[in-house]
Amino acid sequence: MAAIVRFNLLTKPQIVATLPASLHVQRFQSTQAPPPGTPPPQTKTKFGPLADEDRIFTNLYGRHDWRLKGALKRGDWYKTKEIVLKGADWIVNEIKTSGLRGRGGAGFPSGMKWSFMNKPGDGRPKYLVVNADEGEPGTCKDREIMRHDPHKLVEGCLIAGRAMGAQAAYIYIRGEFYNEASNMQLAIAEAYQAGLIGKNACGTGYDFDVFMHRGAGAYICGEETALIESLEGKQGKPRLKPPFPADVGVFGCPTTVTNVETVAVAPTICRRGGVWFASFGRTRNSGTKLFNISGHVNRPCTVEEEMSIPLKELIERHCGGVTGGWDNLLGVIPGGSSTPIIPKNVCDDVIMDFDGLIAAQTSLGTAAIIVMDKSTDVIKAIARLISFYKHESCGQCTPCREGIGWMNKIMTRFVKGDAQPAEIDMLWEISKQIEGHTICALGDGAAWPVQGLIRHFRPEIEKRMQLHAKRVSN
Amino acid sequence: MIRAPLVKALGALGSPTHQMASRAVRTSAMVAQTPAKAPEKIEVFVDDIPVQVVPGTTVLQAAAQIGVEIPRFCYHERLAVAGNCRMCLVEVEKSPKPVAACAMPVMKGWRIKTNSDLTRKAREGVMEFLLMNHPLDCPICDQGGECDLQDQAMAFGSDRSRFTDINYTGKRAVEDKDIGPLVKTIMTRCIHCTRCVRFASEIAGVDDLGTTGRGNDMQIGTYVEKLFLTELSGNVIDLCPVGALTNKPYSFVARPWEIRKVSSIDVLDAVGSNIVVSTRTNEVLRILPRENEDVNEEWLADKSRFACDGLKRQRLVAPMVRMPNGELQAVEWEGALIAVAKAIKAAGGQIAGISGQLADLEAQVALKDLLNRLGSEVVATEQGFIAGGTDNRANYLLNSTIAGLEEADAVLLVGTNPRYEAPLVNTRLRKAYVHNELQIASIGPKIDLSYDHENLGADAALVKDVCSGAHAFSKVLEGAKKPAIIIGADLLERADGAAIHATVAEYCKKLKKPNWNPFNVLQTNAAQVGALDVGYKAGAQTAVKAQPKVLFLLNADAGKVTREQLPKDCFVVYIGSHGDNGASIADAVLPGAAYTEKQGIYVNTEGRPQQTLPGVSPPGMAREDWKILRALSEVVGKPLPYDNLDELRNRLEDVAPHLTRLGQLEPAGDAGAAGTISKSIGGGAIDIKLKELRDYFMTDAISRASPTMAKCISAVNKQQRENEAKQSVAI
Amino acid sequence: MAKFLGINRLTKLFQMVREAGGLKQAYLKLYRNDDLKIGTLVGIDKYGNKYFENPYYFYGRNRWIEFAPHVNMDYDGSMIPAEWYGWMHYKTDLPPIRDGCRPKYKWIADHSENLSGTKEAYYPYSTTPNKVEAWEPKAKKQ
Amino acid sequence: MSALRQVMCRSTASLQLYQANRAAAARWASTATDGGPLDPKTALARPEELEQRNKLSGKITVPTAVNLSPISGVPEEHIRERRVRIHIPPKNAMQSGTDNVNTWQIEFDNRERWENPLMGWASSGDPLSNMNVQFGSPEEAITFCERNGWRWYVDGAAKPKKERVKNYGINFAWNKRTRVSTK
Repeated sequence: MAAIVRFNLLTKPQIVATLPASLHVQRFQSTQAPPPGTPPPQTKTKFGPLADEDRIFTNLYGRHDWRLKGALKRGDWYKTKEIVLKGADWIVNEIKTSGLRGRGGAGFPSGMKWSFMNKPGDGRPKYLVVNADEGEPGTCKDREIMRHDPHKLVEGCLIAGRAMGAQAAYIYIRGEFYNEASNMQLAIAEAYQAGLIGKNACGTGYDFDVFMHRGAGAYICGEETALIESLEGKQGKPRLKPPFPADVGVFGCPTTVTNVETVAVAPTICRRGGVWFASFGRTRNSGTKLFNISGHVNRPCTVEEEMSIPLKELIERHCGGVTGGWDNLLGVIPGGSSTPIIPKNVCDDVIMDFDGLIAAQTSLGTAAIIVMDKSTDVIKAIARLISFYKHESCGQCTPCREGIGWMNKIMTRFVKGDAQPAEIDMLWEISKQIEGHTICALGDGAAWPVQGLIRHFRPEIEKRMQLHAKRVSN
Repeated sequence: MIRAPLVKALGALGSPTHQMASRAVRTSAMVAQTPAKAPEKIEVFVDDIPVQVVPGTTVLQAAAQIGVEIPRFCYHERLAVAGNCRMCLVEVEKSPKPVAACAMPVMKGWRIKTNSDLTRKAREGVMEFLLMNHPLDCPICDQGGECDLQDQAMAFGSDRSRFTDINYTGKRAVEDKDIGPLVKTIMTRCIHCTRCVRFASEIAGVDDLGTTGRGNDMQIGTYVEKLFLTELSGNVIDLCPVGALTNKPYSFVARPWEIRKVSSIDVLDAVGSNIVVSTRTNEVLRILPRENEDVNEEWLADKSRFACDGLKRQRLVAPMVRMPNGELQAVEWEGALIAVAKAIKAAGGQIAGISGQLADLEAQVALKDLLNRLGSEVVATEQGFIAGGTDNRANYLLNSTIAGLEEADAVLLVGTNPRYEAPLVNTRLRKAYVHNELQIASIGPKIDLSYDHENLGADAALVKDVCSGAHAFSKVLEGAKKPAIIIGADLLERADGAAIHATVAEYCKKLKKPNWNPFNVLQTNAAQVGALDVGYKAGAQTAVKAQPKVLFLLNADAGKVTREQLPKDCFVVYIGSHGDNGASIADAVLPGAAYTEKQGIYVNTEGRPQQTLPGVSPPGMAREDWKILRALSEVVGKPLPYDNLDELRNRLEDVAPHLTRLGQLEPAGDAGAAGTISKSIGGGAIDIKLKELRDYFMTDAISRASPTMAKCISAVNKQQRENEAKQSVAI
Repeated sequence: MAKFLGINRLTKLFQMVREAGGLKQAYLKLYRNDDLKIGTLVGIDKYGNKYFENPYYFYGRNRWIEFAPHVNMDYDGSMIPAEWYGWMHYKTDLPPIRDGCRPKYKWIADHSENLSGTKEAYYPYSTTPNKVEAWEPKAKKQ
Repeated sequence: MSALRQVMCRSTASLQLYQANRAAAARWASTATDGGPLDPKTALARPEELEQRNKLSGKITVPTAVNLSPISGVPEEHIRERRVRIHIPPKNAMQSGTDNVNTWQIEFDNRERWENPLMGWASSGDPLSNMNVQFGSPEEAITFCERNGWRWYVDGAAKPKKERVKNYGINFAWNKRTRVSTK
């Protein structure tokens, strides 16, 4: 769920933010001095591969010690005290300069999001909630962080918490992540013992607690408001917005919910500078990113790469290529199960970043790339995804509860071809009736795979219907 | 302002939009007349009509201000916002997707389009999804004809179904749940609006209902199998926008277009809830609440709603006279009236009258007039009250008013259980508890009030403690902006009732605030306040003490008078609708009309007179009570000076003018008896009659005759037995 | 000539009176049946009704019944049993006594006349209980 | 509602009549409040002006009380004995729609009904029981009743809706009892 792109939730300034980059650049060039927190203009034209010294997650594969000792060796908790002492504004500015966008799927600029929390308080405590409920099919980046580099997250919690003046961080971890949860818990305990968090964290005089909460295995709890509900001990059913969590969040207090990766990269950004981070990837898509490549590739992997790397290069370089060669590629789901599929001709030259994939009518999501070669029954694959969404719909609001069940029924028949060609248009309309009409983005996330399928593989569906009709008439 | 004549002209032309437009103009004209009064209001545009609203108003409310009704299922104005049905999606200009009108607060300058293509498309889509799994059983559904889903499907839905999967996999089906003898569930019809869940937890205060399961398998239910037992359970029937929760006793009885509706008043408790009586072929079929912001809001307690089948049982349908063999035998009216008249003549002025729980004000006035003409002054109410306290009206009223209790911030309950004595007063207290941070304490036995409260103890001496200002809760009361003390009417029947009353009244003078009277007596009998207002004395013993030769029992069924207390030759005349305690001891029974059969005034516990209207005619030979008394007066030879209801009410106006201003409240002054009362509070435990739900269902002649109420009691008992069995297994 | 003078009618009248069994009998018959006819006796049913036929009268009046004497003036068209009904109404020309094909079963019910308007008439009654249940004083009396 | 009636009930003459009647006709009849939209032009105009305007509009206002009962053909029993209740129809508690509860209605006193013994249908001997006329304001209804010679009383007044601000956020408030516990 963490991957569900929340375009629908963007407020007006954010919509401005998603305008083409060139516009922005021009505007800022015309003014003399850009305000603090403006990312520097990008000069590179070729992106990737990422050099080893620029990797943030240096223990992604668990080859080194994940405990405090190993983490210190890798540079975690280095000068954390100084960063914390520099204050909230400095951290937020640095994050803004880095151009970091949320890694959970929606890609909301993190610096701006964190700055929403710095409104004058009304006596309520503030909370940071880390969304570690990584349930999106295909996504496996947060678990790597929590299993092999938990201290990055703990340190990130402290820095992000400081940036928004939070009292405590809640890490809501997916219930199925047992090992991750136990490593994480150990890391938190180590940090407490070392005085890095807790009362007078890192000796800064700042009190900060980190708690971990294990979920009970509902995909919907990865939606931020559902996560808040679940954290409060209620059924994980999303809330309407407004009020946004920054106003009324967990336990009724201002809250920011952020993805694990977003929080975990924050310390490194603060240490090496936002400008360093902004030097990767295209403007407004800057930074490094964990890509999870699964499916029909020779070596599926999770890898940290530079943003804006072409998809083909990513697959060829890190995964040993598509099984049976690039020409055997059928399509790719580029950002976790809720993003629309793109066929091979689009994959040939698509760039893996937020804007590049939006141009291809899909989205970066969590950057969980699911590769399908020509042996795939793409209709069945999408039908399976819909059945997943049907199972995971919370049932609170009508379009999602009823609509996805209906889509699932239709898709099941499409797999066999037991349907009329007119029903393809009907399915498209149904998916449009769900999209944008629900409380949370799960409805959108269920509608998009179907839309992607119809957009690119309509002849495939029709062929199957004809075959079935022939079979029945014989 | 400029538009007004134009609109009127349109209306004259018979334009269909006339009403809506005129309402719109009315609102805008009103706003225009008072521009400076509310400067904080913001302006939004609903369908291009400007509306001034207070900040925080939702889109739906803003539209409602100019009479534009946005369709909804989950939204209810008396419940919390849920925003889950998505029916109220409307387009807002410059917003990429439709917004949920019920939850979205308006922003300045928003242009809301309630009838644009996008809006209609969104509604149609949601409607299609709702109907997808909704069974097509309208022909056998009790909600048919008054179903929101039906209405809105007609208005906003598509004209055909695209759900081709009905031919492959079919629709969802859900097993029905047994949640009690009052509410029937057909869960397949449920559209998951969660109104019932929110009602149960917010208004009724029992977290019994909730959702289980996820997605398409979500179900509304009670988590574990149990009954939804609360005194307000019937309201979920009204709230349910479809036929998932229907009225069990009323199931398959009638269709809404067959029935006639009569606006009336409920008399089974002293709240005076406004009701609509649904009748067909001279039969009361069901009772629904009627909206009255000042009394019952939109709710109705279960007894008032479901005891209406008691109107068809145990009825007195013919006059009866006790024969020499000691048996009551049905006779003609003439014979009965002559028998009573003979007894009256023989009594020579030694006559008394007792008015019971369900007597209407007209009959009470007629009885009093008749007895006065016959030379007797002994008329009393069946329920007791403090001696000499009936001169001051404030002594026996709920002076803070029912609606006023909503604003209270500290309440002390003395010897009363409002949850069962007046459920709709309790909902107000609960409302204040939820929305107004009300602090409540009670003196009396430990009871469950559906909200947290502090039980100070059961000792009557505590009243003195609190009222002397020494108790900890006194500080709370004294510090409150609107404190209130509510005394149970039953408590004042105690020997030291007068002392308690005087102590509290004295203390309330101290607590008094401008426009706020903290002294309250919570009556339980619908007839009590009216009787005291027209000069009845309190307490059946007043009449018994007079040792009358003829005793009139006007609906007096509580069993407070027994044959043994009366002189041997006392001739007891019962006038009433039901054969119960009163009729059993009577020598002559004159069948009267029940509250659905007569036009009568009842005064509720806050002193608000309201009238019932006849929905059906009295069964058999039964007649309206005051007409019986009028006829009797003729036979006795002392005719009463009124021949019809208007004349009787003119007489009533002479006696108590405030009681003919129906629906209006006459503020009473300070409580306190005229003479000083030297008696002190005796101490001893305070008891409450209605402690548990099972005590609630049968409190008067009508509910005692009701089979549905009997079923409720057995359901409560059964649930308790099961719980006990489970507990013993667990141990 | 006789025809012209109406004498043949007169003779017919005398014949009728004779057949009826005298002037008094003829008067009684006329009083009872409002008619005096002569005809052949086709048959008598088991209730004592006599059926006559005379093709001299035009169709529709050429078959008639004389009800059994014991019913006196209280006769009614519905006293004609079902087997004779067909003959009387020209559904068949074969009177039942001469028609051997008519089925005769043991279970065929005896004919009964229409009792509407008499004391024995059928009155429908409601099987539903009263809507209002009256109070029984004895139930409460100790 | 014909244009004529609109003019009729707006005219000052009949309004005065109504006020006079309010005191005399039925002493305890509830006083009605004017809920209808007031045309400011009409409200501010002088009587002569009003008369002139009415003349120009081609409609005639009869300034005296009109009693149609002698020619209406309604049996005398149904004029003398009947009382008309003028009220706003209550909203059906089972439904949330409010479209048919914004008018004023007249309703006659309820008379006996019975079940037809043959078919079980509802029978009534009251020809006026089904007369369901809707009016825009109580004054219109009163005028109508008076012209027909019926005694009337106004039951209930149009109360302005209570304004309550609904807030979704309080379901999750941290310090209020409005916090939702179940769902």
